[in-house]
Amino acid sequence: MNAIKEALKNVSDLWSLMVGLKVTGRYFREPQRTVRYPWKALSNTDTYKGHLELVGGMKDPFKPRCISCGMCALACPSNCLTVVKRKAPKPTPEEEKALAEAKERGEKPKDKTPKDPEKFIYDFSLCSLCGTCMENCPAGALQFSGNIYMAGYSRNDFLFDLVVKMRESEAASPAEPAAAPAATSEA
Amino acid sequence: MPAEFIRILIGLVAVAVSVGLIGLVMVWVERKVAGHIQRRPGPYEVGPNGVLQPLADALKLVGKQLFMPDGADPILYWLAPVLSFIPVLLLFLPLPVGDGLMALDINLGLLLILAFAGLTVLSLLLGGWASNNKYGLLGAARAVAQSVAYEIPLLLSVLAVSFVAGSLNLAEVVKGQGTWPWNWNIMTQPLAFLIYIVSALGETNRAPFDLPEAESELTAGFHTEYSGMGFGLFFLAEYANMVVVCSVATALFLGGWQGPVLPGPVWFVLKVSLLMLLMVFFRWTYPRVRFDQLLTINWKWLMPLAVLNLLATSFFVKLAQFTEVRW
Amino acid sequence: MLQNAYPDQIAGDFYTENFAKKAAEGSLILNLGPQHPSTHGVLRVVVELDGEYILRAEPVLGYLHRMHEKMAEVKTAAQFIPNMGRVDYGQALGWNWAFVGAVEKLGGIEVPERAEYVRVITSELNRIASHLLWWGAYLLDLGAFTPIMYAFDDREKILDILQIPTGSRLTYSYFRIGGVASDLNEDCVRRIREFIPWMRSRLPMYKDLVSDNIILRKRIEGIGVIEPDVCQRYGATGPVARGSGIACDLRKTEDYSVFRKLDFIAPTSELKDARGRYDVRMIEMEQSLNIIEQCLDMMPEGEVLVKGAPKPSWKAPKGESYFAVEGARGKIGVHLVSDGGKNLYRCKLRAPGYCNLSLFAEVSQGTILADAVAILGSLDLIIPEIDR
Amino acid sequence: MDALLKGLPLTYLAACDYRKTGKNWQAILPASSLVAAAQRLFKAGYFLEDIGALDCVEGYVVTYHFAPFETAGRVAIRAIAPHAKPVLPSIAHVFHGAEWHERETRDFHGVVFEGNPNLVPLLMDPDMADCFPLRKDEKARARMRDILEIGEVRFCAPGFDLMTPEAPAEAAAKPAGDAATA
Repeated sequence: MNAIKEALKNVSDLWSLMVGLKVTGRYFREPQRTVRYPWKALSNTDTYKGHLELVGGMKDPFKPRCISCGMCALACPSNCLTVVKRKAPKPTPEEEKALAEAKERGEKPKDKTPKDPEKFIYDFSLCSLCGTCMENCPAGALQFSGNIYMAGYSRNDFLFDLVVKMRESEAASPAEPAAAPAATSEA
Repeated sequence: MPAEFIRILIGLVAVAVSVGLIGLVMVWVERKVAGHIQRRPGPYEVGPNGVLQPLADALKLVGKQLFMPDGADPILYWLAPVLSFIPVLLLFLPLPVGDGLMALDINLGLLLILAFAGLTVLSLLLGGWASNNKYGLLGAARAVAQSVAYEIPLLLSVLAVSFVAGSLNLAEVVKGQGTWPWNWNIMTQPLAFLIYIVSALGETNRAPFDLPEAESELTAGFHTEYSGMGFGLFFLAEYANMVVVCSVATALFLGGWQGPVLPGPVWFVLKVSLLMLLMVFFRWTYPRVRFDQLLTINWKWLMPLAVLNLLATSFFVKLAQFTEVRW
Repeated sequence: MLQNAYPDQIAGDFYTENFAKKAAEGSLILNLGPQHPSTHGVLRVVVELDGEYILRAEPVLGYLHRMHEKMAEVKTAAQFIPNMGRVDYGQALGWNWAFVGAVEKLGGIEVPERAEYVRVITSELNRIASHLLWWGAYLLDLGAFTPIMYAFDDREKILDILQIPTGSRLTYSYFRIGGVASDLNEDCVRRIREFIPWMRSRLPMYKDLVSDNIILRKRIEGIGVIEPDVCQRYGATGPVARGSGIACDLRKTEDYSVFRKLDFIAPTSELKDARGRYDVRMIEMEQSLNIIEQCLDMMPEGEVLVKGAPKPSWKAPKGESYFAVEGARGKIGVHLVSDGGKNLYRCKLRAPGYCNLSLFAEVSQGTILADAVAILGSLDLIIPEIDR
Repeated sequence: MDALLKGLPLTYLAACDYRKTGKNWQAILPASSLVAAAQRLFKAGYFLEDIGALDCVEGYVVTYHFAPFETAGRVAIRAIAPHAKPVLPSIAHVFHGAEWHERETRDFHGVVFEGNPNLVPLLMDPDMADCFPLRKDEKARARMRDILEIGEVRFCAPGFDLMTPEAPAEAAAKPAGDAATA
């Protein structure tokens, strides 16, 4: 008796197979969920955090805010940052004179060295995008770019200088053509 | 006899061409349907809606290097894919696509199909055995147990229909049915139809009965080691087998080429495609059964049911003969 | 028979040879993995087969071993957080939490209340994502190809939501010592609120398509029965233990963070088999949605990072601490020892999957190959977590 | 816990603050009573969370964390394996899961567990079986009393002073020295 009951139950359970077919049949008719990617844009890229980039200053958006303090490099868990400070520019004769005068007066000479970094080497292949560098930057000079199209043929393509990157983006930007030559001559 | 010979020759050529074509089309259909079920587009880059994708895949398969694992049996290893493909070509010969449109009009067409269909399992066994791979061996063992088991209910359900029709010639069976669905054998033999479909899934190793190649257990089962066209032939044979079992089902149960308004071959192709689509849907909906369950379904359910069905059918056929009532 | 056919061939590596020493006469030794479709990465299981029946099984680990515990000893505590996202790609935030929790315990750091809620919301979202990943992959193991696509459809929504505060989609390093890196913005909260009813509406479909399916039920019912004493001997936790009827949810028993204030149940199942573990996870997804909903309502305004939160150069004070959270796979424990130096003295990670997998050898004995795959899948294995 | 470990040859037993360090009890046992303690904990419904060694001046301090399933709490059982001959008895026949934890400890610290049924490398490569990544240099080792929680001492075997904090005067005299050795 029990065996028959069980057998009947098995048969009635076969209905679940039809229910499954109904589900797949329904989705077969419904529109697709995939984005045909290269032809259509993705919708979720705006909150993506890509590789690091330098933040420009208030006045000149293409002059890094970075003050070359090296906190980021110290904080980085993967040692992927190297900040190279600028050397003090060679003083002109007039400046030297003024410097000497100031010294005579007992004033402390003002450090004229520009604070922005000479080089800001960033190894994206090591970076784990944790954001520790940004959190520890006293000047707020780092941010994640929204660049999702980072691709390269070799490891070395991911080892780049953020200062150069910034200059490139400046050259690419059409706005303020007058500011561009000034920046390059500075460098 | 020369006329008959030429007919078979033309038939063979047509079959060889159409099997290749069907293979390509089925790959595309399967991938497209699977894609849409899974709410993605499927292939769509190569050609309009990706119709040329199977062709590109076939070219890739042909271009790939064929290699053989160390310690494999070279003769059996290469014989297996060929052996899986050749019998399938023969299976197409007695299929009645339209009225009189068949390559080989013989009285024992059904028997020929069943006999040669049994041969495919040999190729799976050889492929799995000869590739000197443990997964291949397990897959081959599964394939044999499964095919041998499922052939019996398949045979019994087919026999029930041929009892009613009184013939083993597929064309005769089709002619015995009428134009409208209620004249088809499925109305008198629904149980045989169900048994046939389930056994056909088992016989062609289609999901949910794709045990010999269950990739989550046996990586790829019997064809684990095959590359390039070796794999391609197994693949093609699988689709060709599908077409054959669906065609037989159409001829036996769904009235073959018979149907209103449209010409016969169109009806035939339509019905076969519908069955194939059903099989594709099965594959993309259900999980795989376990091996012992597979055999349980066969020996404990399909077999007794098929035997009962056959007994009942023969009883009614005899009864009808005595009372001279056509039913 | 096959392994003896070519005696001049290499018999296998160290583990196969070691395993083969105890092999019975005439049995077949099969390496499932490290590259095998059902092992979700690089797990390797050496099995001894008699036909399709498993006589013995032995998991072989270490293919993804990265020695996180050594890395912890060469970095400061705050610098180690990104590593935690890489331990477990399924539920990275659980590991984030276990580690920062242990450091906070060590340093006696209080976490702002809002940060606690943010942690609960994000890690529960992550738990749902992890269970969806498991669900899809498990069905793939059982031969159903479509469910994983539906699961990923939903999982993508979660990843999109989590991308807003964390910026990443898989390997989050979002929690900070003393809080979290950023607050949930309005857009994020709105999308979570939209997600909850959506996900609830999807669960019946999952039930129709899969849970009730007769083939699936026959595949997982009565398979891989794990008795409670097996859980105790092997230290299995999480859904595996709860599927065996042990009420061991740390969110209930330890009531860390704000879980005491939340109304939810930790489901258990008396079935003890793969079905029990399946059910537990499916109910957990529902419960996680409840938790998230309540948290969104109860979340106070305020800071998400405590004032004076430790900088990367912060030195953990001397002492030791152990902190455990309930991850998607079980008890995630972090044992820290600090000698007051720059780096941690010792960091011991307790991976739940490691203990859950260790019982596989016993449970799989005498089952057939297909069942072993079903059991392996029901343990919800994430290999990077097991190998660490 | 007092009752649970009663009659076992103990070295050190202390109650700890669960809120602060995540454990209620810690006990240091001589290697010989490890298995007996494990058996008692098993009977009391505890499960083994993990085994982790700690390379200290005194030797490898192997910590076994046990926890109950359905309530909060944690017991740390410790045993000290000397550097010269780091051998401890295995508890893998009591808690079967310990097999893997012990193999892991062998991989990382080189502590050998006698009686483990299959003490082969688990996470490390078999070719690197005698490279123990978590062993520390002589100089880098800290003392147990400095890094482990002392707790509220309930029992301390006579002559065992490894966990006794140094006298205040002495401690005040050399905190700088401690930091340096660390």
